[in-house]
Amino acid sequence: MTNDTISLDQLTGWLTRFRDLVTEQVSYLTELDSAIGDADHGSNMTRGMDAVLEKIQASPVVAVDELFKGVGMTLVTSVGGASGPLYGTFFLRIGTSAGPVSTLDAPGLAAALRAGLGGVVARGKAEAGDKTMFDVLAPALDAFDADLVVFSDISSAARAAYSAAQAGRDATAPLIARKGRASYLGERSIGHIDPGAASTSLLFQALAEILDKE
Amino acid sequence: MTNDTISLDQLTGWLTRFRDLVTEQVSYLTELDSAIGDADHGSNMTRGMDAVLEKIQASPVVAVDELFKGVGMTLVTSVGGASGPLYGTFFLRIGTSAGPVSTLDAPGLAAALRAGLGGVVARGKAEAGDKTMFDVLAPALDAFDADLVVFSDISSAARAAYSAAQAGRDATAPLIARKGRASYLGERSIGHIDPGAASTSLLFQALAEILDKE
Amino acid sequence: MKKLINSPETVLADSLIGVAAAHPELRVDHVNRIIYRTDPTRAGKVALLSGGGTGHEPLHGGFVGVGMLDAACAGAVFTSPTPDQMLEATKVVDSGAGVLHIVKNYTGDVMNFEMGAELAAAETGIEVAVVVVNDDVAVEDSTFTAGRRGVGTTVLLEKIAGAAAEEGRDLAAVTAVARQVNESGRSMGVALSSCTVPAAGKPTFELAEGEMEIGVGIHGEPGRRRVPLAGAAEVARLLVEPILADLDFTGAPTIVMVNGLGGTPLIELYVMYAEVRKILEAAGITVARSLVGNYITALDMAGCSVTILKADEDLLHLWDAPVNTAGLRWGI
Amino acid sequence: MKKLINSPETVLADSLIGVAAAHPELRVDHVNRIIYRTDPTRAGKVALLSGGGTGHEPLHGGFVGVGMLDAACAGAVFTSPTPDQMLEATKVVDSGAGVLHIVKNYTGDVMNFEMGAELAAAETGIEVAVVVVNDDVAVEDSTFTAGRRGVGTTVLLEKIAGAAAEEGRDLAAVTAVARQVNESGRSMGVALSSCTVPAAGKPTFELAEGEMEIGVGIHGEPGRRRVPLAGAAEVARLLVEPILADLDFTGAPTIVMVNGLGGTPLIELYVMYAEVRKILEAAGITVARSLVGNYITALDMAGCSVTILKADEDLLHLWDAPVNTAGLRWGI
Ligand SMILES: Nc1ncnc2c1ncn2[C@@H]1O[C@H](COP(=O)(O)OP(=O)(O)O)[C@@H](O)[C@H]1O
Ligand SMILES: Nc1ncnc2c1ncn2[C@@H]1O[C@H](COP(=O)(O)OP(=O)(O)O)[C@@H](O)[C@H]1O
Ligand SMILES: [Mg+2]
Ligand SMILES: [Mg+2]
Ligand SMILES: [Mg+2]
Ligand SMILES: [Mg+2]
Repeated sequence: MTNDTISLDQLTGWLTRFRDLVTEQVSYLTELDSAIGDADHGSNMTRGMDAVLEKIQASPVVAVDELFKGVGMTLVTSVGGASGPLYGTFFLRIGTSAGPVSTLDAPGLAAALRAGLGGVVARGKAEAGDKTMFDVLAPALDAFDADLVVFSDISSAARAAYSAAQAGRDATAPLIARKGRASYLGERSIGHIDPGAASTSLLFQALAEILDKE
Repeated sequence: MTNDTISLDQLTGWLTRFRDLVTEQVSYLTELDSAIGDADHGSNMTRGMDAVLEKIQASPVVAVDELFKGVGMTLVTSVGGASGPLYGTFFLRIGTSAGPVSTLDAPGLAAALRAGLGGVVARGKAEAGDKTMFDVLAPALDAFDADLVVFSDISSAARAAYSAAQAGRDATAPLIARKGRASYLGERSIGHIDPGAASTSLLFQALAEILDKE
Repeated sequence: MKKLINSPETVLADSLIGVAAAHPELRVDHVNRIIYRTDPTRAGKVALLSGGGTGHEPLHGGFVGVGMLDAACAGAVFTSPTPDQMLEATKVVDSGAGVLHIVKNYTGDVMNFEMGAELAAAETGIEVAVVVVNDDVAVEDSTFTAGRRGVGTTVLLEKIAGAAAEEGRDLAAVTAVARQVNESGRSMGVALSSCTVPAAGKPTFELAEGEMEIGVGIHGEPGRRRVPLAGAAEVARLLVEPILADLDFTGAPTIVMVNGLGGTPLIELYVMYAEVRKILEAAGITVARSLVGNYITALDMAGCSVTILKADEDLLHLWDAPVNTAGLRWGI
Repeated sequence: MKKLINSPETVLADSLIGVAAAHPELRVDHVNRIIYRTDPTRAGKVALLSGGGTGHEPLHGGFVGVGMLDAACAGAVFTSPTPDQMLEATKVVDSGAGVLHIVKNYTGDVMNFEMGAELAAAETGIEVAVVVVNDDVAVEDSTFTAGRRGVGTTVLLEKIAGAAAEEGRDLAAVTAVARQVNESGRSMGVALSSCTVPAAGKPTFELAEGEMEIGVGIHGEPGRRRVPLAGAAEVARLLVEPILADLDFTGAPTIVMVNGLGGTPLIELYVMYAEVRKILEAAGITVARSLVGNYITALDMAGCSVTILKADEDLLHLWDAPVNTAGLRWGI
């Protein structure tokens, strides 16, 4: 079975699953941040995603842009740190790109995600190899697009994105951090996976899982 | 061989040996004070006795009263805490009792030590069973006197005093402290040897050893 | 983890209740987690706003008051506050003369303050100026990194810029003074232990008995290198030398701070101060003012930092001006 | 042991060098280890002298200055100073109006101050009065023990008696105020960790991860009992209830201090203060003044103490009077 679109419900499911995954992995994310940061990435992400789910449950939405603008603003106003503005801007831009629709087709989702990445870059100025969430987001979106060209299946594209995300996450380990808190460590950042890269990989895991359900 | 007197040199040797013993046992004394006090008895005693030996070496004396008044004043002005005034007064009173002599006979030493005990009591108001250095000093002096009556030998009396001192020291363990810092612990002071009792027992060990040398 | 808290989730809210109860001269907005002076900003006075993650107390909330900050936004532990907090505080403290945002140079802090300023620009006509503090010589300053962290100089900057604002200088002048302080201040820190973030529940890193971390910041993050523990004189040398190598402090009066990171007793800070002074004296550097104590901390981290500020007559005059905050108070 | 010191033997001397360097308004006698105000006691002003073992900083040296102490004698770590120090300081600070000795109730402190006063009486005509602080409700007060320890109330007493002296009250009146404070103040402390005496090199006692000591003093000594670690609300209850059971604080304004023992971050002290206030409110007790911070510490011990002082108009007036010391400063 191939899928062409992702519904508002599935997008909500994506966010819910992401919340569950960061909650499951909260200690792992904090552990990664302890090694090269300040030991708060796990609690930052769970605090933010808990707030997102609370907001979604409290005020149901009818359009994709409404959903993601709400998610983005909630993250911006509840997380703080580096991940708050970055994840927040990511979702805000997804909302703007998607527009007032109730489903997204595969190219629409691809465009929205890429707009999100653009937001992350606009905010954080990260480049490839800086050892940040960029190093997961960028290859994951490239894989999503490439898979889509070949198979025209949104689930398959999401699985491809998740694979690339995992590879991107693991590939942050040997890098010297050049952005964010880990950059203070210089060479001592080598050998550790970037915490934001790890949480972003969970974001693609959530997307792949939710689309596989159908 | 029996001995009747203790010379100024031997008295100096006593103090030197006491300094060496508290230095050897510094961790033990502090350990005891950690359990029921504030972990400074070892350093208090070594600081004081180091100052005493320095003073003795710097300004040689010709009379017993001069020696012990100097020792007492040095302890009073270099130790602080509870042990400073108590050991200080002990030696000050020994000096006063001994007078400007160059040797002490056995009864003279007994009287001087008892005057020292009187000073400790005047300062600290301790009674038998309060779990303090009194519980070593008092039985040690009683044993000294009793042995002297029987054997008329100052070395033998010192050995008897040391035996009684050790017993007195060990007998402080089951007591509830009623004086000094350990009294704050109430029943929790039970089961621990009093640090001042332990250092006072070293004082009699030093005396016995120095008199045995002849 | 051993902490006097009710739970990691409530530690910030609970502590703000305590701050409000202890300091009638402060007003706490518990919803937005902002600490204000009780009296509104005097008309015409430039307002000073700072903020950052919780865990550095007394910074910043303890520096709100006459002669220093007008408000401080509190984030979660070691996490910068959010743009909506900065927006709200900016609106409340502005008296028409503009608001200076004092931001420590961390990616999170910079981005959140930036977004707060963007929101303020979009929503209000309030003039906002920004100074980003980046004084930590432990971090290599390079265009390929996030740059140097903002640490000890932040305290001196908030005091001095606060005095300039209190004197009635305008936003441009207050900002210029703040920039001058940032450009003239350098810091370096050492940790004897890590610290425990409440939500993490265990120390951020482990240090063996005979080790210390040189070049730590104020977030319990690992530093530049781990070296064998040394005596105070040697530790002072390891902290002061990189500072002196980075900026020439001769020929001007300096303000020197030995700052405790939270878990180190005052007596040790004075021992360190004595050693720092010896080194500065030998290097021909004049110490005009001193500050020894816990001013910018990293929870319960054991260790200290040294900050040296190259001052001039104006900065000394502003330093000496009256200040009345929970964390720093004199002349008033 | 991890400490920023050169050696256990030199820690006191080194820290006094740091104090002298950091505080031009203080004069340090390094031979006798006494911290004085730089200006001699004003003619006719009663002089206040205190002192004690090192390791409780800012107490007492940090409280020397206008409106508080005239001098503080420093002993070795956790060891009271010696009689010759008290004699010397008494002679230096007396301006003819007499000297009040403020002594915390520990056998060593009491005996050494006593001998100091005896020497002063023998050598000089200086009038010396003594107040012995014994406010720790953790200790059973009985004629069969050394009595209660002097802890947190010492800080409030030094402030209030200092103001009375500064106002020009005579020795009898200043002593009466000091006694009133002691009789009206009660404290109780808790430790989450022990502390490490430099010369001992390891913690005085060990506390397991899930345990705390209730009823500790300020010398790293074990407390009354060891109980499972609890949240801030419950810890506050364990500290405040024995205090309220010991003295009736209703119907009078109180001064409340939440004091850190050295290793506990300020944020936790504010959390504790919030909980203490809730309990006092529920008990109908009026809090007129608050103090939250590290004022009387036990080296690096983690934990805190609560002190409640039943005040009246006069004590509040004296509390509010200007004070200018390294550790406590306002109004001046
Ligand atoms: N400039 C940046 N661009 C992109 N991502 C960044 C940047 N700076 C930091 N990050 C990401 O943020 C993560 C850290 O997030 P978090 O720990 O929540 O915030 P903080 O670093 O403020 O404590 C890093 O692991 C990294 O992936
Ligand atoms: N009132 C007293 N009378 C006699 N001995 C006492 C009294 N109080 C304390 N001591 C002795 O002093 C010892 C403690 O000495 P030390 O640890 O050096 O001083 P501090 O208790 O001031 O730390 C106790 O073990 C006890 O033997
Ligand atoms: Mg982080
Ligand atoms: Mg002791
Ligand atoms: Mg953070
Ligand atoms: Mg002691």
